[in-house]
Amino acid sequence: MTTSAELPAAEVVGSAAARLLPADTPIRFLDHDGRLVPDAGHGRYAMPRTELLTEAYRRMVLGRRFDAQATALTKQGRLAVYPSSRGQEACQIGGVLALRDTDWMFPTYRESMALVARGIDPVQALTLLRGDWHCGYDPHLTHTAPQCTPLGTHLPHAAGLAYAARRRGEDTVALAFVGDGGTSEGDFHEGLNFAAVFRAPVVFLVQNNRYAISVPLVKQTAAPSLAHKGIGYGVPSEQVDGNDTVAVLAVLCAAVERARNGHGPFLVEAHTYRIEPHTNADDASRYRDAAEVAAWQRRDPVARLESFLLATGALTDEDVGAAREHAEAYASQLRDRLLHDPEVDTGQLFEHVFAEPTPQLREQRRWLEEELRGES
Amino acid sequence: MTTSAELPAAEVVGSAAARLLPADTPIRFLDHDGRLVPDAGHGRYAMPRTELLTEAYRRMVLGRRFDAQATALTKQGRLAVYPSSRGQEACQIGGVLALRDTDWMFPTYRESMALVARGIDPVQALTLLRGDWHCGYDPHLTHTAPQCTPLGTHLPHAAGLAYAARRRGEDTVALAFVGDGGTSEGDFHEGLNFAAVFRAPVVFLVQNNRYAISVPLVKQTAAPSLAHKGIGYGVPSEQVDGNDTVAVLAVLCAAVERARNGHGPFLVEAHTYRIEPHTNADDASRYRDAAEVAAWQRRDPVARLESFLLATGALTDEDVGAAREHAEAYASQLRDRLLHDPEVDTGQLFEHVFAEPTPQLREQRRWLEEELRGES
Amino acid sequence: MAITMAQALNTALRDAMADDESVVVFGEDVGPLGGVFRVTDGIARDLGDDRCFDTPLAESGIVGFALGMAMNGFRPVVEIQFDAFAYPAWEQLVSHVSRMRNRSRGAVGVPLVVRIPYGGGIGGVEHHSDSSEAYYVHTPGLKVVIPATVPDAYSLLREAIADPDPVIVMEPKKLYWSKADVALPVRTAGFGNAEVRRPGDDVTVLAYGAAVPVALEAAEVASDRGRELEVLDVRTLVPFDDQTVAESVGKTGRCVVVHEAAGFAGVGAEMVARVQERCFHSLHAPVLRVTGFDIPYPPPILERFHLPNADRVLAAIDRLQWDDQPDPRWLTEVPA
Amino acid sequence: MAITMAQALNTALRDAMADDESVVVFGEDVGPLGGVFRVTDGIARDLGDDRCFDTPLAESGIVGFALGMAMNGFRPVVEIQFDAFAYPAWEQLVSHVSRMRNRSRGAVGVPLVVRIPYGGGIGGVEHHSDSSEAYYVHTPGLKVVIPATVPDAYSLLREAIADPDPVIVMEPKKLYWSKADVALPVRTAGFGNAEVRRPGDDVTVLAYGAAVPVALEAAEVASDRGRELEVLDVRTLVPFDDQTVAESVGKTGRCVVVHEAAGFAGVGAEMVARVQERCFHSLHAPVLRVTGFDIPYPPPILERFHLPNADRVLAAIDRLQWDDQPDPRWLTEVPA
Ligand SMILES: Cc1ncc(C[n+]2csc(CCOP(=O)(O)OP(=O)(O)O)c2C)c(N)n1
Ligand SMILES: Cc1ncc(C[n+]2csc(CCOP(=O)(O)OP(=O)(O)O)c2C)c(N)n1
Ligand SMILES: [Mg+2]
Ligand SMILES: [Mg+2]
Repeated sequence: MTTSAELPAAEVVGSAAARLLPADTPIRFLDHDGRLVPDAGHGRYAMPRTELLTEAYRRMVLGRRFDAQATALTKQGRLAVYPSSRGQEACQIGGVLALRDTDWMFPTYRESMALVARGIDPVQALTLLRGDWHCGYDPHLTHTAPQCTPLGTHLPHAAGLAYAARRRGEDTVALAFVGDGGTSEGDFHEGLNFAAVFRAPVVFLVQNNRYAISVPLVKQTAAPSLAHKGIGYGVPSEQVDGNDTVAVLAVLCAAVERARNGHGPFLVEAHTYRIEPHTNADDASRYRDAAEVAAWQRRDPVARLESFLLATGALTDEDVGAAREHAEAYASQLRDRLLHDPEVDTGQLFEHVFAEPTPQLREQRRWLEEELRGES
Repeated sequence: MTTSAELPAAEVVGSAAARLLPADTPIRFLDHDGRLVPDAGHGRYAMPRTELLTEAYRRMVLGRRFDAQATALTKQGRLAVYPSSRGQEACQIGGVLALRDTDWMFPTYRESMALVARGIDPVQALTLLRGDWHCGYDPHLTHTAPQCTPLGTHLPHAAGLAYAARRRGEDTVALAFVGDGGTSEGDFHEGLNFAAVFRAPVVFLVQNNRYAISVPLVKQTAAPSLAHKGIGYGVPSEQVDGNDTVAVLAVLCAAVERARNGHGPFLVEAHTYRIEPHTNADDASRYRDAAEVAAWQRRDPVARLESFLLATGALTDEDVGAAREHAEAYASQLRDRLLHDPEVDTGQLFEHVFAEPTPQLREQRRWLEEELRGES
Repeated sequence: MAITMAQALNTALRDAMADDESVVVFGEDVGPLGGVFRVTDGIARDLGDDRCFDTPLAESGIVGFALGMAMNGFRPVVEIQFDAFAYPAWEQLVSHVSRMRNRSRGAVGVPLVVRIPYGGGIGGVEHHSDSSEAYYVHTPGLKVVIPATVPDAYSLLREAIADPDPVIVMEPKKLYWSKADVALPVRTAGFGNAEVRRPGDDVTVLAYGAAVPVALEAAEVASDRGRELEVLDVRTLVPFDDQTVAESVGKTGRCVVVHEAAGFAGVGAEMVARVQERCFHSLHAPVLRVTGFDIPYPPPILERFHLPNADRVLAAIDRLQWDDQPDPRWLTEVPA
Repeated sequence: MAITMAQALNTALRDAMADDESVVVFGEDVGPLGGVFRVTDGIARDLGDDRCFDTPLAESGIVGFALGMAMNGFRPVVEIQFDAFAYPAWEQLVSHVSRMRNRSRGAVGVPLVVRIPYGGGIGGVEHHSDSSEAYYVHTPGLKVVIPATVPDAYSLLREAIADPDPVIVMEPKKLYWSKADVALPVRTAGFGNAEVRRPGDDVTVLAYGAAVPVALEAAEVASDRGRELEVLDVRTLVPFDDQTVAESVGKTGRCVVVHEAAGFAGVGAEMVARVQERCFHSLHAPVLRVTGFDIPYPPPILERFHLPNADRVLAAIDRLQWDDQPDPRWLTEVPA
């Protein structure tokens, strides 16, 4: 029998608040020009290892190039739609590098860059957006859930999957991406609450890129920050400069470590900005000024990290050149591969609805096959 | 064009947190024996007017008697089901008395006591639970929404309705009841967020009675308190001793006043206890100890207020006697009225589905009428 | 001047808002952006951003908030961005919007319109092409209307906004850019009236939304081949026009139902059931359905294999036992 | 020894959990309380509170969390407390549970069972008596099964748990306390097999769940009056057993479909559509439906007027044009 009927003591509540609330300002290591700020990491987060930062840099260069290529391919009609994450490289790659390969990632439609940064084949990563199939990679092999479109709905999945792993005694962590807009959905609430109650090792990474399509943050929430949502679930939280790769990695690594060690979920809000329109189909001039975009472009995460790493000597000009070359080669290979039309296999329509198609599905498949035979 | 793309300053965030978080301990005026506590109202809330307290007392006596009568009638098969709010009188009546008649109340199935305390005819109040119809009173005449069963779903309604009133320049406030369990639903999240973003004058009153049917609070949330959910929406919040009528009224009146003056929504968590099983159909012995119930019975809100008001002289023994007599008369009248079986009107099945029944509904109504004619 | 269906809807909103102060339009991205399909283009600017505004990204909240406003004197018209994103609002729609009037014995009406762009054929990725009308149609207390023409888009939306009850307006995405020469305002037949889009004596084809042009295309071809299809645009699924349908099938004796949604327990099943109930003795052949397969909506490159098209309608018509010899397909399922 | 359907379900859960460590049971109040219908009675105590546990009160969360576990090696069996409380989980069910396997080209299966007590007849107040099966049945990727007997309750639930795909098990509340003498474990026919509950030559009656006893009661009376009804318990709505149904109707030539849910676009419509497609030339009369009205589920004192009963089934059977004279009811709708 439970006796949870008593109120918690004041000290417990007060110290919980201190433990659970984010810092008043986003955690930052680098200023907009890539110089170390005086109070780096607010004194609470350790500077990530240099190799992690240089690796992040390389993948960000690759990621950005990939993203530009995907945008270009979309203009050429090679993708059905493409939501760019240009400007969000620190979050995309930070999210990936905070994880081990055996950890699970739960991306949204915006995380194509994170997918390729995770090593997923870029054509498989773009399957959804190419319109070829709903997901092109094997979630189990890649430890990456299919990109989620219905906003916030994947957060309970991440909680369940991470809890399942923990029940088996594995130390797997799940990292789930979600947008600022996505935090308004009921499933955000339920996902965080489930993760907290079941102490599921999940890191929730809110990429607050200031817009949900055209809707600016101020119409989305009246909260002091999105990270302040954590305390309502007993989930510790942090806000971080989302264009500062060092800060993003520092905070995410700490959060992942914490989750891995059995201390439950963590909520990170990364303040960043969506440089491109929502997707190629969007017309951002209808709802935001070019000046605003320009201001954020000056906070470019790639340039910022590059300056820092060059200044510290962790990176040389040659390294920078090599990273860019590699990215170019990657992009041109991708372009070539996407110049072919994908193969059309109508059998797939019926094949995966159930493990075994029902008699009705078999019948419908037969009808289509007959029809196609008639056509040809 | 909006320029919400900047981060808020540290001071703003820090002071917001201070403004939005609840006190570390529940606001209280009276101890369990009805004596004024030293730090009454945490120095932040004013003692409500004496007449309000004596009025609350009278309605609590009535409410409790009503509740007991409803429980008894259920045992006699006169109600389909009855969820008692015994022990929650301070919240039930506090919620009502904090409002003007023109303010709207959004009750759940548990708020029968609040309904009658609002002056709704008790037979109309019990229509749902009697199984006679889904709602027995006119929501517009009573400014009281139908009792809501799907948990949390009425919170967006309260936000919309209150926002609508405010748009017309009315100073109406809406007060919505919700349980501790209900706070886990997605609609709690969306309701609070909408209220905050639209600055809707809604007071959300969480009656944390420690259980959602059999599920204790500890399985519901890991938050330091349910009131801590407010900050995630930018909604100021407070926790209050929900068995201390003085405290409940002090906090709710302040919250209602605030909302009325255009300062937007407020979240109150009232710590209380469900003395009876979830409903008559529930077997609470399966999940909680009698000792736990007994401990909470010693914090009885009615006795507590009574002691206080007698001690301050606001209430005399005669007043107490009169209140009880009135409640007895009320209860016996209710019992008499519920001894008749409700009238059966099958036309109602079809009448209110749409303002004008469709041809199909008219046809179905005709079928039933023919069938019934054939029967008789 | 030729205008698109999207423009007709836009004008309907504007006209309704001009006529009635209590009409408000809200949802995701309907303000400055004008909606992802631009149906609310310019409305916030021209009529005020208190009349047409963006909300937080939460469909249950949108519909629940709208219900609260509808309970208190407003006539909200909310936009759901894509059909599948109405699913988070499901509980609000089924447990509240559809029931509030009934629950309150008529005291609380819900004059609320939920606009849902539905259906495929636009190359949308997952969750952007569902046809979910059957779910709403099966829910007592909801009216469900689906325009297939530009004038109907205007008129049905105006009528939906004026209606005292909640109306789900399913807007065929594929037809948003279809054009017609029409002077607005225009009023077409009211709810509960199917429209004969093309008269014919041989087969009745029942369709709605994006399936109507498909049916008309089939009718064109069939006519060349000597069979005259009577194409009925059902227009309003709830309330349903039994009379026009029965009259037509009574005349033709054959019927095919076309829609894009999965067939199993789709709206087409209801139409078949009603037709065979009412016209049993007129029918020369079973009522056939041409629908989407019973599969999740496919990705863009496969959608053309899923969507009903004129050829499939024609094939179904060929199977209507014209020589009164049972089609072997039916016999294979029936024991000897 | 006679056991109730609730007990059979309880045993099915226990047996499945004993057989397979990966089976976990969770939901609202399923732990110490044993569920409001006591279907999980004693399971947490006997099998461990990590195998059977309470969750926060949030159905979307429950189903989404279960999906996450199912993606990672578990076989969750979640309980929804009452049918209407599955609505908040709608998006998870339609957009994810039903599609995950398809989305991932078969890489991620979802061996998940959602138990939903459904239907009325138990005097439940609003939202406690919905029959929502049509919504699930129309959703590709979900299997939907409904036991009507005690052995089927055990067997269908066991099969659902063993199934590699998501299965919605709709449990007729009204039959939870129905009893039968049955030794568990028992295995009845697998998914996709309708069961002839009573043979007869004159009319096929298709029913499922709580409508099955209604149909059997009608059959009893009809037999006294000289008409033999063949009562088919459909059992699994998805996958549907076309063959048994068509065989029966091919034999009887008449068919009535019975269910409790609202008729309009209900599962009955699909059955009618399928029967008339497959058995057109065998039918002597239209296929009729006996269903709930197209109204929100009524309050307790009115529910008996809404629910299908034996009398209504018999009345429908009387209308099956036994003298091959068209029933005037059908003719009124059809033009002269
Ligand atoms: C449940 C749901 N509603 C609506 C949409 C349509 N939609 C797609 S992206 C988007 C904006 C999302 O904004 P945010 O969460 O901030 O993520 P971002 O796109 O900025 O990365 C909307 C409204 C959706 N995908 N899912
Ligand atoms: C959406 C939904 N899910 C489940 C239920 C079934 N149910 C009725 S009351 C209840 C517990 C509610 O607990 P709480 O919110 O704490 O309110 P209390 O009953 O304690 O007043 C549950 C699970 C419901 N009414 N609505
Ligand atoms: Mg965003
Ligand atoms: Mg409670």
